[in-house]
Amino acid sequence: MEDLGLKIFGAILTTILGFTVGMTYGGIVRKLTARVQNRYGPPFYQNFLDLLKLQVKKTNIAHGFMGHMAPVWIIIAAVTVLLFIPILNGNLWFPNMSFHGDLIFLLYMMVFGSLGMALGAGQSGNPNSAIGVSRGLSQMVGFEIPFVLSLVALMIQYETTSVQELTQIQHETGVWNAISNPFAFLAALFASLGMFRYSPFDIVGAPAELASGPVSEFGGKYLGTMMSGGAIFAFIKLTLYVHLFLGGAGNPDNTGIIATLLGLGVLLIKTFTLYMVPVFYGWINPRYRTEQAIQYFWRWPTALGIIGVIWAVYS
Amino acid sequence: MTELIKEQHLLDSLTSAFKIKGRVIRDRRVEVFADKKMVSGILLFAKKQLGFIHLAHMTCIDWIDENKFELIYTIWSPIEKIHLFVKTKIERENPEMENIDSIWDQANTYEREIREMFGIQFPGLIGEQDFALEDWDEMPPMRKDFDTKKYALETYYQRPGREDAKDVRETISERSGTKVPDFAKKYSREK
Amino acid sequence: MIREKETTLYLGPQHPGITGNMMVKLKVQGDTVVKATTHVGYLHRAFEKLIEQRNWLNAFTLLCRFCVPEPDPMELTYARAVEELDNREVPERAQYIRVIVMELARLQSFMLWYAGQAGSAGLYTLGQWSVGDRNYILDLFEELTGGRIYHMYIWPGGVRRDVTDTWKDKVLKTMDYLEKRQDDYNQLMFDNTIFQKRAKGVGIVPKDKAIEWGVVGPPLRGVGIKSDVRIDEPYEVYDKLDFEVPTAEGGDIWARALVRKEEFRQSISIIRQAIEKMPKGDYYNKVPNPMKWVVPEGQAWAKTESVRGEIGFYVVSNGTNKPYRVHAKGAAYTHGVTVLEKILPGQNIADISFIMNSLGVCPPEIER
Amino acid sequence: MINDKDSQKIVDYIQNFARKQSLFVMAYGTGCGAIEIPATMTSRYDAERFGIRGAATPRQADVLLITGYLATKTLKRVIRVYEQMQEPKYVIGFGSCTINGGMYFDSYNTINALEQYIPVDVYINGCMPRPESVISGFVKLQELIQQGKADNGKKYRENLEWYRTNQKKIIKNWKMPDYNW
Repeated sequence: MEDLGLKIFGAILTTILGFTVGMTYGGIVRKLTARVQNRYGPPFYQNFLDLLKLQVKKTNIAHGFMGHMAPVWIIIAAVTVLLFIPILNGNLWFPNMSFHGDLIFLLYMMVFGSLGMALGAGQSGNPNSAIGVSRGLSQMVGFEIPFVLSLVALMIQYETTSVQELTQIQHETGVWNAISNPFAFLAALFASLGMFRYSPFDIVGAPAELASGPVSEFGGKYLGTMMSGGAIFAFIKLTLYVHLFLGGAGNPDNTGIIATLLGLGVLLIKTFTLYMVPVFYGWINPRYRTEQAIQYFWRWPTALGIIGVIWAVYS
Repeated sequence: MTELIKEQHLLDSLTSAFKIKGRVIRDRRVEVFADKKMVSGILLFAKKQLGFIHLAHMTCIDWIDENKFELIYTIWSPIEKIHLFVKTKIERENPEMENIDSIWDQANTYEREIREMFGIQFPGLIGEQDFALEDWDEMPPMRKDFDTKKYALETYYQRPGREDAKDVRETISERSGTKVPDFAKKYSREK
Repeated sequence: MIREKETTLYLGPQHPGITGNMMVKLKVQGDTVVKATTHVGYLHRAFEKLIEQRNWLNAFTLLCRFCVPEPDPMELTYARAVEELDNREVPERAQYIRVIVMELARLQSFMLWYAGQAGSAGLYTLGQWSVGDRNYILDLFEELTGGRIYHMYIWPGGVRRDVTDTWKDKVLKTMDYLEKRQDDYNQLMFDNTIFQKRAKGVGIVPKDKAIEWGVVGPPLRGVGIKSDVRIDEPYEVYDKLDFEVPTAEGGDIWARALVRKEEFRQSISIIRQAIEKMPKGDYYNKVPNPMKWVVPEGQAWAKTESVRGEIGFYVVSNGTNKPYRVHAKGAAYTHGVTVLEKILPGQNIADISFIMNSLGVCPPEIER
Repeated sequence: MINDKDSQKIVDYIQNFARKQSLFVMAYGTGCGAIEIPATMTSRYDAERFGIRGAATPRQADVLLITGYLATKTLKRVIRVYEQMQEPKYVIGFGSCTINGGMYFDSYNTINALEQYIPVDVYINGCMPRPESVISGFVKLQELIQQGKADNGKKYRENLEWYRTNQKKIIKNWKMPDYNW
């Protein structure tokens, strides 16, 4: 029973960490963006204020059952996925529900949130939402291919489908997957550009084209919940990438408080650095059209992914 | 006037072809006065034969004293660099004018606006009845006998303090209890 | 082939992508536009009717509000039409000042265009830069005229205030700064492959139809037709200044962007020349008491080149102290209705706002 | 606990603080004042410092900025947008035209006083107001929110009859464009 209690405590801790880090990163990105644009910018905690405001806003609209369910669905998906992501490698405070094959499970679950959004937006009846959803799904078809290819490369390379094990291998050998299979890493990195939906891949909620896309009809608490879900998802993607390619964080042999904090520091540095890639790319690029975005992913990233798979097979 | 040869030549070719009156206003400006029925013919001739391919604008003037509407078509020749004004007057009762959007596609917009603002009908005009206004059931508003101020006063709420059109300086001085400075007095409207 | 369902999509009037308060009703099949109808009138303030109620000079307060991004060409055009009716000479110094003001107005409008064109494609950094830098031009206006956006500076017979030497120095400094900054803008916009992919071959105005549809200004120069009121019918002192009218081939957004990019340079060059050549002398041929000023009977048509194209004013006087009729025709009048309706079918929804920005659709100018 | 007066005060304070620090402005340029909004949002004036940012749809917006004159055709849409917004919502009248009609006081197509048709929290005068005054108007609104005085939506709900009567005087046809979705 003690084990279960620890697990529940760890799950809550993980959720709080994911939420806080995701939101803060968003705020920091807003601030940095403002600096690039010659502005002073909002405070880094602006996103928390926005969220708080959205949560205390009254909401008196109904768009049917899925309209109510979509934000819930998203946040459920986000928290669920988060629990299957190793935050710190083998740390007792952040136990994850790792099992064999969870990489494949994660692949499915990460689409789950978008699916909830799609269903909710579909029911809202706004044509902007509908178009936004169809664009989002098309874009997903685009970036999922290099992403999956890079994961397949890793699976072949180490003959495992567990994120935990992949991290452990990197920890033991001391060689990051980004170095042992650079092609897979690059393919995944390109895919991450699409995943984070910054320019040039912000075609889902492109303001000049679709108002705010799928979330057009969602306001107040709904939007706030979606925002939290989105923040957690951002953290999930970053952490997953760090654990798959960048050696992970944390030391399974030493789980003392100082070592845990140190591991968290390493995690934050790695995730933030990774996060800056799509953000930097977004500052200087305009938006692609949908078909151009798909073309983009199906050329070099996919080719790199295939090379990565071949590399994994023959190395 | 030696320098207006081009303009004079244009006027001659038009007057001889259509037997209409016209004059050269100044350099680059020629106007002809045509009958209502001849307008589209003149425009087509000018476009096809004389190179006036650009419809610069088209407008309507309400001459209420004469009980006429004057329609003005301004066309421009990029080669000769001359503006030609084709002017025609039509009756104010049941006004109707030939539709020229087969000559210039863009005339459609002008005609829709004129139809709405002056109530001139253009048979065969495509496009919704409303152009800028919506659910307008008064007289076409650009006609001279439509009193916009009266309509606005009747329809919209007027904030008190605006009706007397008093000088702002005096209102401020009254409200704040200070005197209007001498230098400002000479601009006063009361004088 | 499966025929996709047609959806009606209302782009506007409340829509962040639309260039002002107007609406484009679209019939959409998938992502492709089948039919587009422009609905205007959301900004109809009855300017032409109101001007008939004001006297000749009071009209200026209304005139500059015809098209918000670029108020000065409106003032100049009307002033020139009134001058023609009144046979009023304009001192040469005033003409130079007018040219400077016009070109400054063009520059600030170009910077709004940079922001709009990039912003509608999702490149927000450039928009923030250029709109931020635009404030420097507005500062110049503020010092000269007292107003940031609306100036009411050009009057029949000249301009309202004289320029000072310090102001001229400031203008020159600002021009140096803008010239440097434009390189940054261009690097961000024109050197970007994604922007090129988005802009090339999109929103094509066919060359043979361009004049027929009433295309003017940069879109017309973008199809390779050299047409500019400043050289076709030189006004003020444009014939004494040395500048080029750039053209580009293709008629797509890319061509129009290239034209505007070069015109930005030309405007800076014109301002420098005008400041250099400006003579000393009178700046205002004073009009009589504006309350009683009577303009002789007649009709006059004047046109001016603005950023969006030619702007024309038809002014009619019946010999009283009020205009009898003023009709304004802006470039957006045809661009926003006829041209937009003709070129939108077949385009992707994603490009509509992009095309509208490129054509310079300015709703207040359409319905007035 | 929650009915306790003091704790309610604390809750209200936090709520109002969040509301005031995060104002999503409806991106609807109803009139010519819209030209100063980009300037207000960009580098020199940077309204995002105050938590002011644009929202693309009425559902997400807190502040409806009426930038200048309202033609009757726009008024109809503005009312619709306003009614779609979620409470608490605020309205800022921007420019002289919203106060008394400004220079369009005798126009047959523009309304003269905005608060006859929708309740207004803050007016910013001037034609057009400079970005500084826009920001000062927003700061004034933030003060009102912190004091809990900005209850625009409530005012509208309570006086709906009166507002409707005024609106119906001008808008003859309430039919909205039909949607097939």
